[in-house]
Amino acid sequence: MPSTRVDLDPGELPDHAARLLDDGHRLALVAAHHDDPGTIRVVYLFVQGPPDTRTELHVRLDARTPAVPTLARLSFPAGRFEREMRDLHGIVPLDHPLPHRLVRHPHWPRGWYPMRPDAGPPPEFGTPEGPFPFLTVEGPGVYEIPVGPVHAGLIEPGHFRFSVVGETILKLKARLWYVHKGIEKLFEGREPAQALALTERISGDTAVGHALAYCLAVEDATGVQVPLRARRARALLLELERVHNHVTDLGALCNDVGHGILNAHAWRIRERLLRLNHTVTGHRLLRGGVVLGGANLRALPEHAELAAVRADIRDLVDLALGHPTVRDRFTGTAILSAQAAHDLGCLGYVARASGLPTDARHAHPFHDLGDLLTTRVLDTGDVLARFRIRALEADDSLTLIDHLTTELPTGPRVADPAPPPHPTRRSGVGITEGWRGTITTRIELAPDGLLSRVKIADPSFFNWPALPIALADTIVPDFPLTNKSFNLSYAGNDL
Amino acid sequence: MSAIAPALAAASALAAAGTAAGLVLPERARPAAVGACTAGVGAAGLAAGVAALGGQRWSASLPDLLPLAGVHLAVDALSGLFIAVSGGVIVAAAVYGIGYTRHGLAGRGVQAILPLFAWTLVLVPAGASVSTFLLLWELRAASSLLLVVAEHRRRASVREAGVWYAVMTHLGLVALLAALALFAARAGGETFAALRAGAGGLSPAVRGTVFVLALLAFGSKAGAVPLHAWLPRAHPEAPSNVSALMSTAMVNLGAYGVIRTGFDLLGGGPRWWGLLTVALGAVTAVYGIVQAAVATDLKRLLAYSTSENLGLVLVGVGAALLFDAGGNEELAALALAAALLHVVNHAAFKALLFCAAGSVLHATGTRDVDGLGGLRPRMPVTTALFAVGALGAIALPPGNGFVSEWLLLQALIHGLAVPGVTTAVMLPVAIAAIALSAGLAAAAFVKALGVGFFARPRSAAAMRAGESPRTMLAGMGLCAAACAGLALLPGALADGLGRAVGATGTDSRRIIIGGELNLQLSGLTGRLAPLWIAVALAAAGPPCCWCCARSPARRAAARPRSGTAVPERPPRAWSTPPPPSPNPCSASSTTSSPPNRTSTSRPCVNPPTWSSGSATSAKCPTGSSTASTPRSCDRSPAPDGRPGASPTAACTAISGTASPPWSCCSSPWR
Amino acid sequence: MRHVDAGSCNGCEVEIGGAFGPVYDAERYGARLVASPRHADVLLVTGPVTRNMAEPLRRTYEAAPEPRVVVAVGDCAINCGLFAGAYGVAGAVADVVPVDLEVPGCPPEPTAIVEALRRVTGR
Amino acid sequence: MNLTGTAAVAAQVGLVTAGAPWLAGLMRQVRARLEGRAGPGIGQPWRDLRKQLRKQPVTATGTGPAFRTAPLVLVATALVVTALVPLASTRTPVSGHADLIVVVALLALGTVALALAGLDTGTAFGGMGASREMTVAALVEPTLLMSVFALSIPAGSTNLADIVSGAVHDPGRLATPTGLLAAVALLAVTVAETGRLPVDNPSTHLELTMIHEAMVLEYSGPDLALIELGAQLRLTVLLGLLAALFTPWGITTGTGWAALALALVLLAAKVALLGSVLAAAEVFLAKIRLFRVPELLAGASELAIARAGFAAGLGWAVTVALVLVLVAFAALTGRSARMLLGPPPEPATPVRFGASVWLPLLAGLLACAALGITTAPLADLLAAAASIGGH
Repeated sequence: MPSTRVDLDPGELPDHAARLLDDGHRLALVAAHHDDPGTIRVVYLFVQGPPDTRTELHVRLDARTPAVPTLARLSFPAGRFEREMRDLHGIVPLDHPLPHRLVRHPHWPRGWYPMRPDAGPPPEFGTPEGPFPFLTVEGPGVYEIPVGPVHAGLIEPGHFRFSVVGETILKLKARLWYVHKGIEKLFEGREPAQALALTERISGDTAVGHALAYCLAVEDATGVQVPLRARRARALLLELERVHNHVTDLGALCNDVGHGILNAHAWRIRERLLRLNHTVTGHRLLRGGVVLGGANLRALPEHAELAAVRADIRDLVDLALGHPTVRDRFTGTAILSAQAAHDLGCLGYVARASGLPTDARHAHPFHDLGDLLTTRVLDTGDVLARFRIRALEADDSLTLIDHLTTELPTGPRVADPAPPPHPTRRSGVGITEGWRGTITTRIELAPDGLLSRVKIADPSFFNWPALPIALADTIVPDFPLTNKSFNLSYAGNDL
Repeated sequence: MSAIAPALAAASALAAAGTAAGLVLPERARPAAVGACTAGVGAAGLAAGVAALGGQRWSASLPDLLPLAGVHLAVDALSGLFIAVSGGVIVAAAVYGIGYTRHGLAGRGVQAILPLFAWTLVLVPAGASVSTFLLLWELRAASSLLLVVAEHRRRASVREAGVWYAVMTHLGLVALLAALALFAARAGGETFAALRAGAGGLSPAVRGTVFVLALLAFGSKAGAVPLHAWLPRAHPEAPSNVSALMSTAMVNLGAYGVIRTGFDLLGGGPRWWGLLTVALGAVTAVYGIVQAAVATDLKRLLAYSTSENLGLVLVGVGAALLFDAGGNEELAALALAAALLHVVNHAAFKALLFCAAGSVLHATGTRDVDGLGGLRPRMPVTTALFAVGALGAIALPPGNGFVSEWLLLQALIHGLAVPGVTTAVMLPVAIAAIALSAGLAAAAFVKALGVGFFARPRSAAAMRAGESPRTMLAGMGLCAAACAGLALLPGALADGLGRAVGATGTDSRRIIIGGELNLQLSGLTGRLAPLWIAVALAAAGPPCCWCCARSPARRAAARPRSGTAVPERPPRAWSTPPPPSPNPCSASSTTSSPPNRTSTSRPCVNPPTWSSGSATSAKCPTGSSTASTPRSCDRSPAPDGRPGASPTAACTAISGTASPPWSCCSSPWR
Repeated sequence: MRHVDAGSCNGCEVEIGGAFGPVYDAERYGARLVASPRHADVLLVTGPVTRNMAEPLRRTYEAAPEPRVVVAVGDCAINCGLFAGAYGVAGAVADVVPVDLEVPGCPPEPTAIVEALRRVTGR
Repeated sequence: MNLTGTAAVAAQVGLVTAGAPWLAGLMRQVRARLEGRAGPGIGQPWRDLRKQLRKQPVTATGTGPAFRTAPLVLVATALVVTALVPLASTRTPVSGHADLIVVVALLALGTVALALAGLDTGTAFGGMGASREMTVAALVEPTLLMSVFALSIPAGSTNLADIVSGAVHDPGRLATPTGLLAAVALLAVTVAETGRLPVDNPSTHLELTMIHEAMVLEYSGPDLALIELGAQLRLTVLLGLLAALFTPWGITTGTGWAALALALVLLAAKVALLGSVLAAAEVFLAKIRLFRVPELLAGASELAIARAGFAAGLGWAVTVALVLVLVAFAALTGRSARMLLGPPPEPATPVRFGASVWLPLLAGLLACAALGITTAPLADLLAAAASIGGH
């Protein structure tokens, strides 16, 4: 599905963007490109669906003084994309309401923008733990609790600074980007096929999601048509990944309220699913399943196995919701209102638990699932809603897998990759519904077929600001439960 | 010849000398001289009290001194106990006062009145006629009022506290005057002896009225709930040595009054007297300690703790009245002995706590616990002394508070043997109240000690704190010694308590057998050996650290490795990075956000410029607001009317700028 | 046992979680995740050490009392794996803290992790 | 100074000190087995303690004596309580001093010392843990003392030795409702005091949810070993106390050596059984929200009804209802108190109740207690009923 391209100069950008946002478009990503030494081209990708429409606004800037009027007041995610672009490319958003660093921590060298072609090797890093401008909340009885970045248990690094009175959280500031490795820079100049392995390691538990988005983008750029069987195999892999991640979260949520036995059972079911993944693609995290132009399945899951897993999951959910203490801990904890979710541009189950029906399988389908696809939406927006939405989605995914397995012919190599791509267009966009939410990837190919730019927007990038909002007047002991109910990816957000 | 008379005479002479010294001497020498004289008054009082407790009795009447009524003084074991307690506390407070009043409080007025106030505290229990008692009572009230308002020039709140104090004490005086006048009129005589004689002839209605009025008057002085309002206001504002005196000696007089009128003069009464007193005491105890648990002003916390402890004393007295009405003399004696022992214990540890709070105020200039912190390294001796006082206040074994609370609980538990529905219902409620107040006292004092003294300083004042002068430490040392003595050897007091209880007219067979090591309840089964408990704790400790010291790793660590000093690691586990800003994130954690203050929190958060469209956002939201102020910026639509495009609701919570965007750090876009 | 994610893509976390789960049950051999580095003897470090996580890793290492063991889990921890050369990566785990045991694999199987833990606990 | 008495105390302290880690190991093993895990084996706590003793102590800067002495106070108070409580025999040299109030106070002293140490570290978690621990302790104390009161009535004294020997001679004495309630109260207190589910989750890693564990985050090496030993000792002693009070069979009141040995064996068996039952029950419990803990120690539903009433604007109706409740309560206590506690009529011959009388009473009581904690089967019915109401 090619995207319509509109070339603008910086002045016209705000009005054009405002019109697109009015028509119901969503800002999917903002990417800066250094085509030639003199100019920097910024691409604003707006998407809407169904029907699947994509609009790219291309703005050319002078490389010496790159500046672009801010869209922060029109769309909140735009503000964060602009801050990230400022940190990595040096493009200054004019009149930005919150001109602070987002990606680079204080000890990163000044004036050095890593994504610029002429950036060169990183100069000397300062002493860490410089003054991060945490907003200190004063007042009688208010005290601060710093947590992280190294946590007990198996949690990725992030620093949370709470301002608390008694036990009620007044304000939470999350400081992320601890695992920022600069992956987008690694893509430049690589063969598309060779870069596939890197996309599978952006966020380990979303290997299929990111790989699929990347492959769709490359196929969009090179005009490769993926056969029906491969598309079915890809849909199958996507749902398999969704199931095993949801099961883990169901168990982890029960564990965070002290009900350890359900977590033990959840891990038993997950282990069964990981071994199923291994039989299907040869890797426990489904790596190597999605390849450019097709999919690579070694075997298909049996229906008996799927039925057994479905029964186990339903038992787990009934046990959890039947336990009065567990249900009481979930109900009414950390409510994210629909309005706040809409304003922040939340995606995935976080949005669907607060009443927003966003689903890329419906809006930007790469394979028509027909009436089998039911997008589940709940409206209470509390931890209970996020728990139940995962249970429902896991169940639906198992139904989809059942259906897809019957349609796919048996045999070891189910869908061989299509003929080698021949470059017709120089850029492509891939949108897919990972298990955490909509993943958008935009790539650009150099004339020699190598990758010149890859921009990835993980749903966690949109959902992270929603966590402090949901924590309004929640008590401190409920924060770990809320954080696990969101279960946002740090690696996907930090890139 | 009894030693009481010369002792009291010496006390009066020294008081006069002290007052004179206060008026005459130059400012520099005045605190030392007045301190010495007041200490003398205290010592004399202590001598008189101990002599009275030893069994000696003394009475005198000077008809010509006070026109019409004349002055009648009498000292028996009961008043002896209170005189001894007052004397002891005066000695400690006087020694403490020398260092405390050196700067700012060395004014002529304050120094002159202090010995007078001490003198009245010693003499009030000796009053033996209505007019003498009332005269001394009013003299004490007036002198303490003048001392409370000593620092009114420095703080406006002192004046307000002074007004509260004056009004409440004089309301109490009116009630007392009415009670004693009615009693004297009906009993046909003015001296306490006449009152005792005439008490039998009073109609129950009159006896009831006299008792209730007396209970109200003395209850208000003891900080009982309905009339306690002055205590948490006056004590914190008074200079610390005065508030130490007030919170121990003066408040005890309230308890003395209730015992004197209830038992001695009226000779006991119907069952409902006891119930009323127990109920009043229980409610006071629980209310006082709940307020103390949430108070963040150190001296206000101690004042509420005083009202709690006096509540416990009233419960003991009430229980004694109840048992007396039920005809069970032995239990009544036990309950009264428990109440009197608690009076002594409370005086000891409360004086120590107030003096320690005073030296903290002296060193840091602030009483707010949230603003303190980090005083242990800066004021080690004061912290240790405060800890000893706190140990006594939370009524746990090695402390002295535990002994009297144990005795009180024994009395109440054994009280169930007394038949009757009311005792069967009232005693469990009283026990629950005592237990709850003990639990909450533990929470309050852990907060005071932990948040106030430990961890790191949370304000510049706490940073600058230094150890207090030697005289103050000496004063506190005396109290600490008294606490330790009472904690380990309560048995020594046993026979003194027996005589004091006997003086109130109840059968005083030896209710407590005071072996030098432990407390034995005669006739009832119950033994407590605080000394043995302390010895056992001390004995159990060392073997544990021996078995760790022996472990190889510790020896390995003892040898400094490659130049690093003995491994004092860098600050704390990484899971809590050391706060960068000098004003470290405070570790204060009040158990619950204080309910009694108007605005639980009014964080001064500047709404960021996201919502620049709406000009309503003031720089710092004023007025009381709920805890989630930062999200209160209104959800005004974006400037050009598009609904919800710019999520103002979301704005503040995410990352509000501390101030206008460019000024917070030199140039954010580095 | 204390887990430090020094830049991992959270694939290794999935497998370490599996290792401590009921199926592979590392606790059977006495390995238990504890609440504070002070209680820990072993640091499980995953992922290439990013520039932002170098200092936290160093401090966690110093907060753990002697004798302590550092286990580098996954290829990224051993040699930065596919992220070698990225501008945000400061180096492998061995460049920041002394490593005692390495568990190769991307991500290593839970059985491999449990095997490594058994060699640490000696059971 | 009878020899067997001293031997009893020494054996008792030795057994409890050695047995505490085994008990903790047993409880963890039971829980692991129920969760389908193999579990580290019963001896793991001892291995942990031995390892911690050999590790090097690392203390945070700025901590004072409170931080260093807290482990010693915790273990010392636990050891003294172990010596005092008549777990094996009631005729020991110290049984005269074994006053239940002293035992309760000593345990509270351990908690206070640990809370002060938590505050002394100056970390946010230490402060939070300390404030939560003291709040729970402040509510545990009245419950504990009320159960002490209930237990001391039949024995006429708070001395543990008398209570236990009384119970040994007349086991029926504690089967009364007050005895049962005291048992439930003591069990709830044991759970709250030693930081087990549903009050606190000992095996959690989430610092923000901890109560007991948060205070000891800064300890390492031998200090940590002492803290863990102390916590295990307290759990063992409390369970031993429960066993001694409510299942006193086997505790010797004489001075026979054989009886003493039997008592020790029975003590170990009883405590092990009680511990594993507690661990098994824990598997099916979850950690209730922090502010529910007080409600666990006090009834919850009335408060909710009143709150709903006021919230629905029916303030006047609720106040009237509350007043009526007060009147009813006063009348009820007045009548029943006179019946139960009033002076006995002269020609009263003691009436022996058959099982048919107190069994239904007991069942009703158990049902109330169960409903107080969990309404598992009724949850859906209640929800359905509410939904029928169309809210």
